[in-house]
Amino acid sequence: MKQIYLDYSATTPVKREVIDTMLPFFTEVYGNASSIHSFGQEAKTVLEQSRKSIAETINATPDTFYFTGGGSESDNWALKGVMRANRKKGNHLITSKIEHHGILHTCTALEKEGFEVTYLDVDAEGMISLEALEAAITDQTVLISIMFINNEIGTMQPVKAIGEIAHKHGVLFHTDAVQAYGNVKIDVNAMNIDLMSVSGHKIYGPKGIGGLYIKKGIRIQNIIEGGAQERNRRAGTENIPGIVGFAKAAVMADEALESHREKLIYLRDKLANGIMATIPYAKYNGHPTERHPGNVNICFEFIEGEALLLSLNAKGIAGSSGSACTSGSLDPSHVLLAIGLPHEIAHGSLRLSIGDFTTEEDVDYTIESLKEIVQKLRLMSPLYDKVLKEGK
Amino acid sequence: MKQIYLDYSATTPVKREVIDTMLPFFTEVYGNASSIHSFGQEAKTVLEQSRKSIAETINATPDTFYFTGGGSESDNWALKGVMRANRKKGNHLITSKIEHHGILHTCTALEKEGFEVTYLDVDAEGMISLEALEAAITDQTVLISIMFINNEIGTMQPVKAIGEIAHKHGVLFHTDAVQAYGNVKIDVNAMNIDLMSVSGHKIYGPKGIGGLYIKKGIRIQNIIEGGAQERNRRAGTENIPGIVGFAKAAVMADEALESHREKLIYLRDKLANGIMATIPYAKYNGHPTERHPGNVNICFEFIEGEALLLSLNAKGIAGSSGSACTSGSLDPSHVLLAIGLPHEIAHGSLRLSIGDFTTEEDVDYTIESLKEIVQKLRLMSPLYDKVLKEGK
Amino acid sequence: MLYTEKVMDHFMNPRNVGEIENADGVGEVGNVKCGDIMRIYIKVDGDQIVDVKFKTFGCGSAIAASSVATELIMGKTIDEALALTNKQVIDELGGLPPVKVHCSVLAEQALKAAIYDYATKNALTFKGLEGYDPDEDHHDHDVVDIEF
Amino acid sequence: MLYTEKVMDHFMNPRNVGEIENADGVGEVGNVKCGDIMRIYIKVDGDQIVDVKFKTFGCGSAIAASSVATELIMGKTIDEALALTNKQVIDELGGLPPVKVHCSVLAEQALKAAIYDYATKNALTFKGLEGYDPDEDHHDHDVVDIEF
Ligand SMILES: Cc1ncc(COP(=O)(O)O)c(C=O)c1O
Ligand SMILES: Cc1ncc(COP(=O)(O)O)c(C=O)c1O
Repeated sequence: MKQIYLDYSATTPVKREVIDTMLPFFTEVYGNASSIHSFGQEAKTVLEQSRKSIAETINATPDTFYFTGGGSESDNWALKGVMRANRKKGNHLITSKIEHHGILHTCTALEKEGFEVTYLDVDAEGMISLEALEAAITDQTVLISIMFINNEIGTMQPVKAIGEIAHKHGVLFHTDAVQAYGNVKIDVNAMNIDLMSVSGHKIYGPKGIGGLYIKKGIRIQNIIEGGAQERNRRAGTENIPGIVGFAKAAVMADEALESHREKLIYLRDKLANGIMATIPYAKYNGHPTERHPGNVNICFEFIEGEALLLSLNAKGIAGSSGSACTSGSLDPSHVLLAIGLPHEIAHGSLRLSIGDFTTEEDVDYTIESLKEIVQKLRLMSPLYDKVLKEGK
Repeated sequence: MKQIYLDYSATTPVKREVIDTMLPFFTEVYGNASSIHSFGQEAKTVLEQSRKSIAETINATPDTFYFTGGGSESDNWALKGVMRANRKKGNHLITSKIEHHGILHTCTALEKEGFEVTYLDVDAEGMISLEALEAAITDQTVLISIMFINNEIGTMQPVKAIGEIAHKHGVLFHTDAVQAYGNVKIDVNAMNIDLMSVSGHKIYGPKGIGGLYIKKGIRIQNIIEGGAQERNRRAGTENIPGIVGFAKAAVMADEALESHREKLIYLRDKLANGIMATIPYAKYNGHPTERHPGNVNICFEFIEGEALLLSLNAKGIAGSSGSACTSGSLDPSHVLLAIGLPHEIAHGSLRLSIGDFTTEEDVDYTIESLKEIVQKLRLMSPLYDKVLKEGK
Repeated sequence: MLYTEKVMDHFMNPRNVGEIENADGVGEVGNVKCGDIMRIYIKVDGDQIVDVKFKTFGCGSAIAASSVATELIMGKTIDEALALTNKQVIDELGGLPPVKVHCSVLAEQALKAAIYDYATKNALTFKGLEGYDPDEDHHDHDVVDIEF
Repeated sequence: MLYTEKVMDHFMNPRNVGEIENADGVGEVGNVKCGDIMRIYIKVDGDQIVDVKFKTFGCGSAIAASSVATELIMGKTIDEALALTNKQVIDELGGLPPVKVHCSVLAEQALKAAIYDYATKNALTFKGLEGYDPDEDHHDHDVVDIEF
């Protein structure tokens, strides 16, 4: 059966060019980048080249970019590191209700340490309010952390304006750009970003490697102590193959950004429009224009997301859901609840995320399959009775 | 020029079989292991198989082994996680003066958080004293963290006896087994180990992947919060290629443990004896028998370690040094000072670590080269004058 | 795979889906908030269940559990049906992941609710319904979440 | 690479290694604790340095800096030699990593110490030695450590 992968927001395949760049570093240039012999110094050289390449894609200097073990570690580091290091300045952090759990669960942990966190609401399209943000700032506020692009509904926040407000009040601004990096052009300077989390496996690079941009001069504590790697800020033998692969993927993404976006937006709109035109009782979530180029998120009334995913999978289509049932949690996704969806609708959500290897046929086939599946599941659903009987 | 790698304790090349096992997971089975579609479920399956394989090598059940981003993260997690989660029980931690910085710097951070740390002395061969350990335990002691094998001088601690003492007093026992795993047989149950750090790149597996064994029932806080991966204990999209590679390397190491040890010990002794027999004013560091099968650590009087390393490197030989000068620090390695070496001798240390690809010719060539190099550097050294003039 | 082949078979080809017009008993458990609703219809002849159908809003295992439960009790006596446990449902499905065990409980409860409805309407009592409380909440999800 | 080719060349093939019997001035700086000791011998004729040799215990850049410093002052007048700065040593080496800059300072200081010795023995004064304190500690390592 043909396999159609529409879960690029969960993770991406590693591009051939990326693997080819990584391979020599497993078996040939395998030295520890901190060693002074040739094996080590060669590794050190490519380490610093990789850092430079990535820094350039976000208009940063190399000494502001630190490699980590992934987006979650970066999120934890940014928030815990900045809040703990700046206790003297204040104990207040502002974030939003729709952040990734890498941020939200870190906030919970910080609350247990005595920090105060404001969780901003979002509107029906997933946008925070700049007025509410500014109003939430107190003289205790140290950091604002607002994600660049939401992983579920794809909504893109006005990052530059958020940074402006932060800086006007002398507050630092972190953004979780794990979904944005490689999908929109990011300029940390022009966008007033002080700290930014990114991850390799979302941009056709390897898993287990990520990064944190930390503007110069920012006070931040370590979360992984030990050797002096990453200029004394993140211990652990450098994952050179991962770093080299991440850098290659980052440069490829940066170079092809425009065509990548155009392609994704075209397929995304085709997919979303196709579904909305053929399946009734469906709601397109997220912002109509300010959104991830490859993100489609739709709720189908009367049915549950996991059943939808399993049925799609049986037809070879890989999607994802903010459904609670996929995870065993009682509540549906906090993001869908935050945009005001009632539980029963939020349970029926489907995220299809498009990427560089998606084809027009994939999209057509998906629309067709989805129509059948939704109909089949609805006929099984006690909630659909009303519609059948009353025409609703 | 022939390249001779004698720095296996710093990091190892990835074995061909390991890479071959990893490759499909970059481009084919690339799904997110938390996704319910086939791409994800296949990843999930190999994730759990890998966990099981590794757990078996240490006689643990799979649900006690957690993947991390490396040995340093495991060390940080074990110490911070256990101490923070058990504040009610006490605030005291016991470790040794010769731990890796992943432990020592974590201890410093914990001291800043208000915990108390006892740093045990070691004897001239790098051994802690079991009596001193037991005497250091107070009713506040929560955790003992003593490394299995020291990374510089190779000394192996009496882990089982340490665990026995810990348990006798109701104290938890963590061991940093980054250098031991794959080089000695470890049985966490028989050895009374409650938590244990391991790392992939020291056993011919990939960099950027490690693990922490956590015995069931142990209270531990997370250091990386977010998604529910690793049973809610370590967030971040699972690094499947890294995990699969780590597991393959672990199984290979376990299966060949005996022959690996025999080979290493033979070459190690040949190298150490060869050097000691041909170069005067040299001191063999570490324990004569209880030591890493591949570790040779020797101090050469009158000369400095970095100069030695550079000269070796010029002859194609990659070694390592606990020398301060390699790192820009004023003091030589804390390990060499802890075993009581005076500064001037500790500065002239050389670690040569043997691994699976080391040959007998490598060893012969190294002995030969080292003799020349040491002589050349000594003739340049003002400290050697005495010897030349007085015959010392 | 997340689910056994048996679960997938019952999910993809559920038995006894639908409604029974003028059913003798109808039971519904679960709620939309939690994302599972199971409704079971039974037709009774004497003390025998001669027909059973279900409609389920819920995840794959909820649908599979409904399907298997209806299959297990088809043609059985009411007492036999009341003896059905969620354990049997799980076994028949070849196992369920821990977080999905509640689906089997729901199926057991939906069936009980249908029989209770039948009993109430016909003023009958069954030993198997002793202590049965139709308003109890049978949800026991574990809270686990992952997102990407 | 950690070091420039120039550094490596001077380290591998150091110029002017050795001692001068009956040197006119000998200067030694550094200490074993820090892992660098540099000793410079000079032979003076009139106001000219006609020979210079060194012995160094220390890292690659300490040896290279010693070598380059002796080369730079060979045949120079004492005043010219006193004008030598660690910056010139670094430039001549094509640069040094930040943590190794102190090696160039040591070379400058070892040379000053040798001239100071010569001056003291011969009761001479030089403008370039004004304010020179032979007991000052010139170490300025950064503390950075990595181990594996
Ligand atoms: C918005 C966002 N933040 C953080 C993460 C975590 O990144 P990683 O899986 O690399 O730890 C993800 C994806 O998993 C994400 O989508
Ligand atoms: C004893 C010991 N512990 C911890 C570590 C850290 O491991 P990693 O580099 O995988 O973070 C190392 C090696 O670097 C080590 O030798």
